[in-house]
Amino acid sequence: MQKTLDNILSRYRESGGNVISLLQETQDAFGYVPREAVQFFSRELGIAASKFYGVATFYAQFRLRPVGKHKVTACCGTACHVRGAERIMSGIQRELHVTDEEDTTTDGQITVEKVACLGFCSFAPVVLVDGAVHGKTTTDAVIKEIKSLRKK
Amino acid sequence: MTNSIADIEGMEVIFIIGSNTKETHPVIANRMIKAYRKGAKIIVADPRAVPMVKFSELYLPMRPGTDIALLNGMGQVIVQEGLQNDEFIRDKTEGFDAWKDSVRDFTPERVSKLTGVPKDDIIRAARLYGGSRKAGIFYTMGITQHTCGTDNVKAIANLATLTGNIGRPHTGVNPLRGQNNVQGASDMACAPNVYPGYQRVDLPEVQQKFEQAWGKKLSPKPGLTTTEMIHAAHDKRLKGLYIMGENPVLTDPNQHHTIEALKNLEFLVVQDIFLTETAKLAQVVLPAACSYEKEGTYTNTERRVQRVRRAVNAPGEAWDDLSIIIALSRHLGYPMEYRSPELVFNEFAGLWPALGGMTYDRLKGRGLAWPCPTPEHHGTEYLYKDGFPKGKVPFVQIAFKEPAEVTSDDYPFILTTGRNLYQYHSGSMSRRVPPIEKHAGRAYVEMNRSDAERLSVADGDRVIVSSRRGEVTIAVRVTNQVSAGTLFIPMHYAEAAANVLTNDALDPTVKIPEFKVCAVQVTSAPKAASLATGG
Amino acid sequence: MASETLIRVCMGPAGIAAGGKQVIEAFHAALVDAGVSAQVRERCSSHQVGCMGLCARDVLVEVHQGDVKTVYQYIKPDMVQRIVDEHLVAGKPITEWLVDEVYASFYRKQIKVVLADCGRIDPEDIDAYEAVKGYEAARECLTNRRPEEVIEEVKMSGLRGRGGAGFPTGLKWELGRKSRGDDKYIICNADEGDPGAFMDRAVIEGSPHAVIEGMIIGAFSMGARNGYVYIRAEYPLAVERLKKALDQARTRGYLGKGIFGSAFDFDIKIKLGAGAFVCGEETALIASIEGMRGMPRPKPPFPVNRGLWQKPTVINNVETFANIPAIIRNGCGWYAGFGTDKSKGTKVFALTGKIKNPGLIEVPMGITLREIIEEIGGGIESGRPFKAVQTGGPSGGCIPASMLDIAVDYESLAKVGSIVGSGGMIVLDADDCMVNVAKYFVQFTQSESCGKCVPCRVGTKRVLETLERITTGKGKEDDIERLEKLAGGIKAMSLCGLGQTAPNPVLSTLKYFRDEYEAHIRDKKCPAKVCKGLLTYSIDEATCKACGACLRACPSGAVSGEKKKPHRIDAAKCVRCGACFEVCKFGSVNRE
Amino acid sequence: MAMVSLTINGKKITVPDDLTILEAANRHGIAIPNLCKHPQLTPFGGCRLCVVEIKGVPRPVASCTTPVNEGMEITTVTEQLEQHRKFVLELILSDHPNDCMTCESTGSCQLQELAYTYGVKGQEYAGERRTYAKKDGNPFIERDLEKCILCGRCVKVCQEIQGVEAIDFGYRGFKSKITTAYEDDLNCEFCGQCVHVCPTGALTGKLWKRKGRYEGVKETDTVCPYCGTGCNITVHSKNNEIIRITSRPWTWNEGFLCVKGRFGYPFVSSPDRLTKPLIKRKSGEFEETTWTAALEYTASWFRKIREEHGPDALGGLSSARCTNEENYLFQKFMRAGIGTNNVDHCARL
Repeated sequence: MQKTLDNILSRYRESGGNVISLLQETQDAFGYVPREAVQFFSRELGIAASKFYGVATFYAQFRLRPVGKHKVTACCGTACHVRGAERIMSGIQRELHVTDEEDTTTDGQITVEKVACLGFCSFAPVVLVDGAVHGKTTTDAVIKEIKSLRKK
Repeated sequence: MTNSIADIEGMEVIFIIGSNTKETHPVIANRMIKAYRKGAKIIVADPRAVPMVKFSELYLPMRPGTDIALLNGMGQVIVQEGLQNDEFIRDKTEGFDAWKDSVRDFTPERVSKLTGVPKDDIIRAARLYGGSRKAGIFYTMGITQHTCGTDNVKAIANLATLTGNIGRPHTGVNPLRGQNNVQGASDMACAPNVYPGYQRVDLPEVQQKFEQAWGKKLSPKPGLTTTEMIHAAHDKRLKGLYIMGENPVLTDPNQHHTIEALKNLEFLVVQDIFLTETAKLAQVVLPAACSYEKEGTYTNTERRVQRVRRAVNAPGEAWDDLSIIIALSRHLGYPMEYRSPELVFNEFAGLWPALGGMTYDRLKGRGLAWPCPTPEHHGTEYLYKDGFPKGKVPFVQIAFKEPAEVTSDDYPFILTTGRNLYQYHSGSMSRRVPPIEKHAGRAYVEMNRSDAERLSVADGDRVIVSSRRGEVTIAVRVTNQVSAGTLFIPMHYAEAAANVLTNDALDPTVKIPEFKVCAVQVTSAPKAASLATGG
Repeated sequence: MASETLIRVCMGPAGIAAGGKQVIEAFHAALVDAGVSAQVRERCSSHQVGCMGLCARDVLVEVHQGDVKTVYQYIKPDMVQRIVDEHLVAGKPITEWLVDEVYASFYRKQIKVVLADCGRIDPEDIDAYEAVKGYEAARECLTNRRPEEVIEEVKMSGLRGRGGAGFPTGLKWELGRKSRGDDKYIICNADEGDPGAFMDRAVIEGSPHAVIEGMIIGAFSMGARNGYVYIRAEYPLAVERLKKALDQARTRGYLGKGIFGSAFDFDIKIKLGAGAFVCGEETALIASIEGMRGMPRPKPPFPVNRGLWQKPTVINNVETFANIPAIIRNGCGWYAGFGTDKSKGTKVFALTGKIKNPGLIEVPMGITLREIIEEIGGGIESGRPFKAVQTGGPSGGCIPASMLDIAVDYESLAKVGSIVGSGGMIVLDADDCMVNVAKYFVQFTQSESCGKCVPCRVGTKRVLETLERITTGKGKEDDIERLEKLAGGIKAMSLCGLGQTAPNPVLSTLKYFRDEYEAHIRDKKCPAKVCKGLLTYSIDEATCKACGACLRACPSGAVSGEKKKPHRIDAAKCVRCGACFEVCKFGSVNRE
Repeated sequence: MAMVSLTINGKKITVPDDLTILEAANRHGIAIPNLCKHPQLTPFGGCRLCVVEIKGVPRPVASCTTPVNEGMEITTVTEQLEQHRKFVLELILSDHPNDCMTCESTGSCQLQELAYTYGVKGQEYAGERRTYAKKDGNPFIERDLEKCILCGRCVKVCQEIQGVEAIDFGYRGFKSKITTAYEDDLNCEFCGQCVHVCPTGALTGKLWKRKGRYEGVKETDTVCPYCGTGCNITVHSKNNEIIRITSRPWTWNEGFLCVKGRFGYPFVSSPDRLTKPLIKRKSGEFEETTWTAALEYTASWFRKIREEHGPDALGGLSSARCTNEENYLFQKFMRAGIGTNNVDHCARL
């Protein structure tokens, strides 16, 4: 971890550090924002850790807990909403025993996230499974896909 | 301080040397931070990366005890680059040319070697300070508590004089006083060579004035300073000592020596609010009132005389110090009768023109900064507006000297001491504040990460720090706040008192001990010792 | 000749999702097998652009033979062989797979300015852009015109900010030019946060150079040397294409020092948004670029005077910039020829919802809603009655069927309580509950509220709570009045546009669909049968085939039944999730 | 600096052009209600209470952030504005515990005072309140985030004045809260500046708890006994016990203190305090005695040494913690009473 952090830091030391960019790179590297990363950047750049935390909790993109091996992202944009996104989301959550807050299965395999809009509106409702787009989908179809993920 | 605290907000450059302002004068640091937010550039010169460094444009991590080299070096660069204030030098100073010659060999290269500060940073600091006409210098004991403390202060004054950064708003030479009424105690002449208002005891006309006022024949012979008194007691030349509200056992250097000295006295009376380490050695202990329990005035670091008011009554039979002195004087046969502190105030206000215009009534509200010679005068927010007391300000040639004690193979670390944010002085007050004790109740020695690794000690491990004068067992705090080779121990903790280790070598002029530099060694503490000394 | 045959396969994200990649691979294989030489190219950009809005019919495949273009729809990999065999080899197009009449009517009333190049050129190839006169406008401005002249041209075109507020673009640039300071910034807002809108994404994915060119012209006009594109991280393809485009432009010297040989220096950086709708607000966007929480600050000072890093800053959205090159090339008069008196030009909309032809469209301002929905959109997909159209997203409102003939422009939509907004247009039919729609948007704004000011932070929460009450059958008689009071207060007192417009979906539905609210509150019924809490499920014993699907689907054990015996639902255990209703293949589950 | 003329509530005033409307109004004795603005801090603009109407501007504007302009015609009180303010107060109170009966800040709470002024009870828009189970375990500052109205003053003072940045806004929307990094216990300089600027009972001193609010509380303006800065403090006492220390915003230290000044008072009531004169017996033990006995014993020793060894065999150490009056009298005692100049204090230590 330290090596990755040093690496990220080296690109920001000169410019003084943009908190969002730092967090984005950290999350790209680890899938979430580890506490140690924030403490490290805070110490090295003299940016208060509280600021990192404030930013990390403000933006929907950032996760403070590790992410599952697989990621299911349900679009909850308007077009998807009127085509039943909510039902699909709650169906997935029910199946995997996760909630909005506890969004990762206990075995750490799958994380289920909502996203405001993916821009696939004409394909609503849309769910991403590990980045692959599933348009005009149903709860059953997504669950089937998830089950096949687990077998992998 | 020549200038006021509020004045800081308008400064362009703030040069902090030998002051951990954020921890020892937090509210003054607030003003500096406000100035910083308005664009002021802050330079911090300190062996430790003190918290103000966070706000600094430039941090000069100097070796302890090399202030003169740094200051002279900055002066040299300022002259070299023509940043000096020629008009000010011509009109208001003397001795410039000789001084200029004296700093000629303080080149950035040489100063860099002496101080450990990179050459370019010395030049940058000089340009920043010298380039501004709204620049203030701030210092505390980091400057004065050296065998060369007086010279350090003069070297600072030289810089201010060189740039004319004195006698105007947002400038000045600003020592930050460490205790609530150090300024007042000095003003009131609790000093062996002067009467109140810095009027010398060895001047016949002054002596006459005070003999008249006090109705008593007075000694023309300057007395002994604190440290000299301790030495004299040790040598049994001093037989009796009256200590009011002081705890020299913890606050004086070379603790073992101090305790021996006090034990050698025939009679010691201590007047305090607690049974301090010093009071325990006394024959008589007189219970006093604390600050919240009495009336009077304090004078703060910006010379502001402010009213102190009683909020609660002293416990039990404790008396305020004024009443005790009055009663003791009566018993001694020199009655001094005052019905109130105000009458005492009026007496000394009448003896020192700088306070001549002050009365308790006028001190309501925000108080007044001296000099305030007449009832119409509004006090003096900054000094030397209308010139300097001796006419022209002299440039003083200062030679660089190494500290009295330097590192050796046996004592390879330099120890420096000071305060932390939470505790205060000997801790007799702050250590009896439960939340403070909970948060900052453990003694520690700060050690650089690389030293810790070399000695294989981890954060929280206990070590023995020893000097030629004594040793303490203490927990290590691994930090990059101190540089490699330097240690820092806060002075507050009796169980691991820094002053067991410190050197009682004195500055020859003002007799201030060299708390800030002594040589020590570090060994790891045996487990048994850890247990014995506990928390 | 075979070599003149060009096959384009839609490879936007949706194209990929529909199997575009496999379709291409199938073509390659089939062509080799058949010994036919044809060039197979990705139908470039994003799905919306690639299929010109008709991505619902993906995978679309175009076969170009000389000037003849044939378009197939709904192509799957296993259909490729037949296209090769019959069309390419035998020369007989497969008529039943061709796009139908809808394809033509979809485009008939559209006018493409912003989207002109989208789908026509390869967005990853700067030569393709230059081949359609790309960068000519910027070159012209930088080498032949003074900034003031460019500003005048833009002012005269009547172009107004396409991000939602409709502030005249030329005027904004003029203010930016007049604002004092050496360091000025120009920002392209590509943080398309409106849920249900994808116009900006389509433009960047389809023609990134047009946006860059627009920014160069804007920067030149106001005197900015630094630009940023603030773009959603959720649009990875758009980010990638934009990065490529910037690199290409830099290589050609269209960005950097001395652009087009002029004395003008300008470059653009990309900043990724991190997921906050409020960052569409200018001051929040600036805070976000600075790396801070996206909390809006009060205006004045306006960004044009004190924006990014406290320097003068002009912010325009993607579509606005994409309009600029065409305006400069064709002149302000040409552009002003489209649209209405006060709303000039064209506007891109994302037409979605219960519409037959969802997609991305560009229409002249002033076109009627009816034309968009019935002609371009092809009407309601399900055949159920059209109920309303929601425009402007969370800041907009719902326009009822009775007002279908109003013109789509800034003024007309505002008059009926909605806005043009960034261009989301969601069509709702009889199966949509308007209270639920309002609740959806308030839920959105509530969760996206930055939390800084009281009216938005607490007020929208109270609105949401009230709507939740109403939609679960706990509504009280005075709740409508309460909603109106809250909405009024929030509108008047909120700090930024997000809060000031957050009540719009509630207010407009209250205005046009008050009866639905009343039905929820008084009768405890959801007329559209959407609100879970107001529905009851039962099984029609006569038609139940006892297949057990509902029993297995029920998460709460409310369904009981044995083989060959009609199942039953225990109302006390039912959580009203509707799972049984969905899985029943025989329509035996009643929902009321 | 340029001056501009404008009217507020019909009153024509001329002010420097770098003021906000709120500052201009305050300078001319016109009060505008507000909660998030603090005179020493940059404006925030979140509470929306300070809205005013400006002629020609369609919506009410926040006076704390809007700069004055030549010719502005401003109205600070209209029925509409008062309605708006009531609305905001209703909303704030709908997410506030409203347990003033037991709140430490009752009587010194700006929110309470505004609610009182506007007659707002917080019932109209009752709904979910933020609740937090976790308590901050730091020893100095009680953080009751349920009472927090998110005015941001604490965040600003911690950043702008103290430069510590221990806290910041976290999360967003209704879930917003002021938080430390990772919601750990506060670990800062504990200056209590945040407590000082908090307009509600969200931030209070842990030492204050249940000690007294205003009934029977005496306030004494005096000077801090710690470092040489000499900050002005106000000691609140009840039944001869110090119950809290504050500093008034108009003091030269602007109401700012440090951890010692604000929270360092409990030593006063320490059981270790000396309450009677002590004399050491031959055994080495201290024994309580009377003042007369202690003073006479001391005086007799001074006399004895002076007679046997001369006055310079005696010395006095005075204290930088005592008052000017005491120091003056101490050296006068040593010089005139004893007859020696052996008198010093700890300035150098």
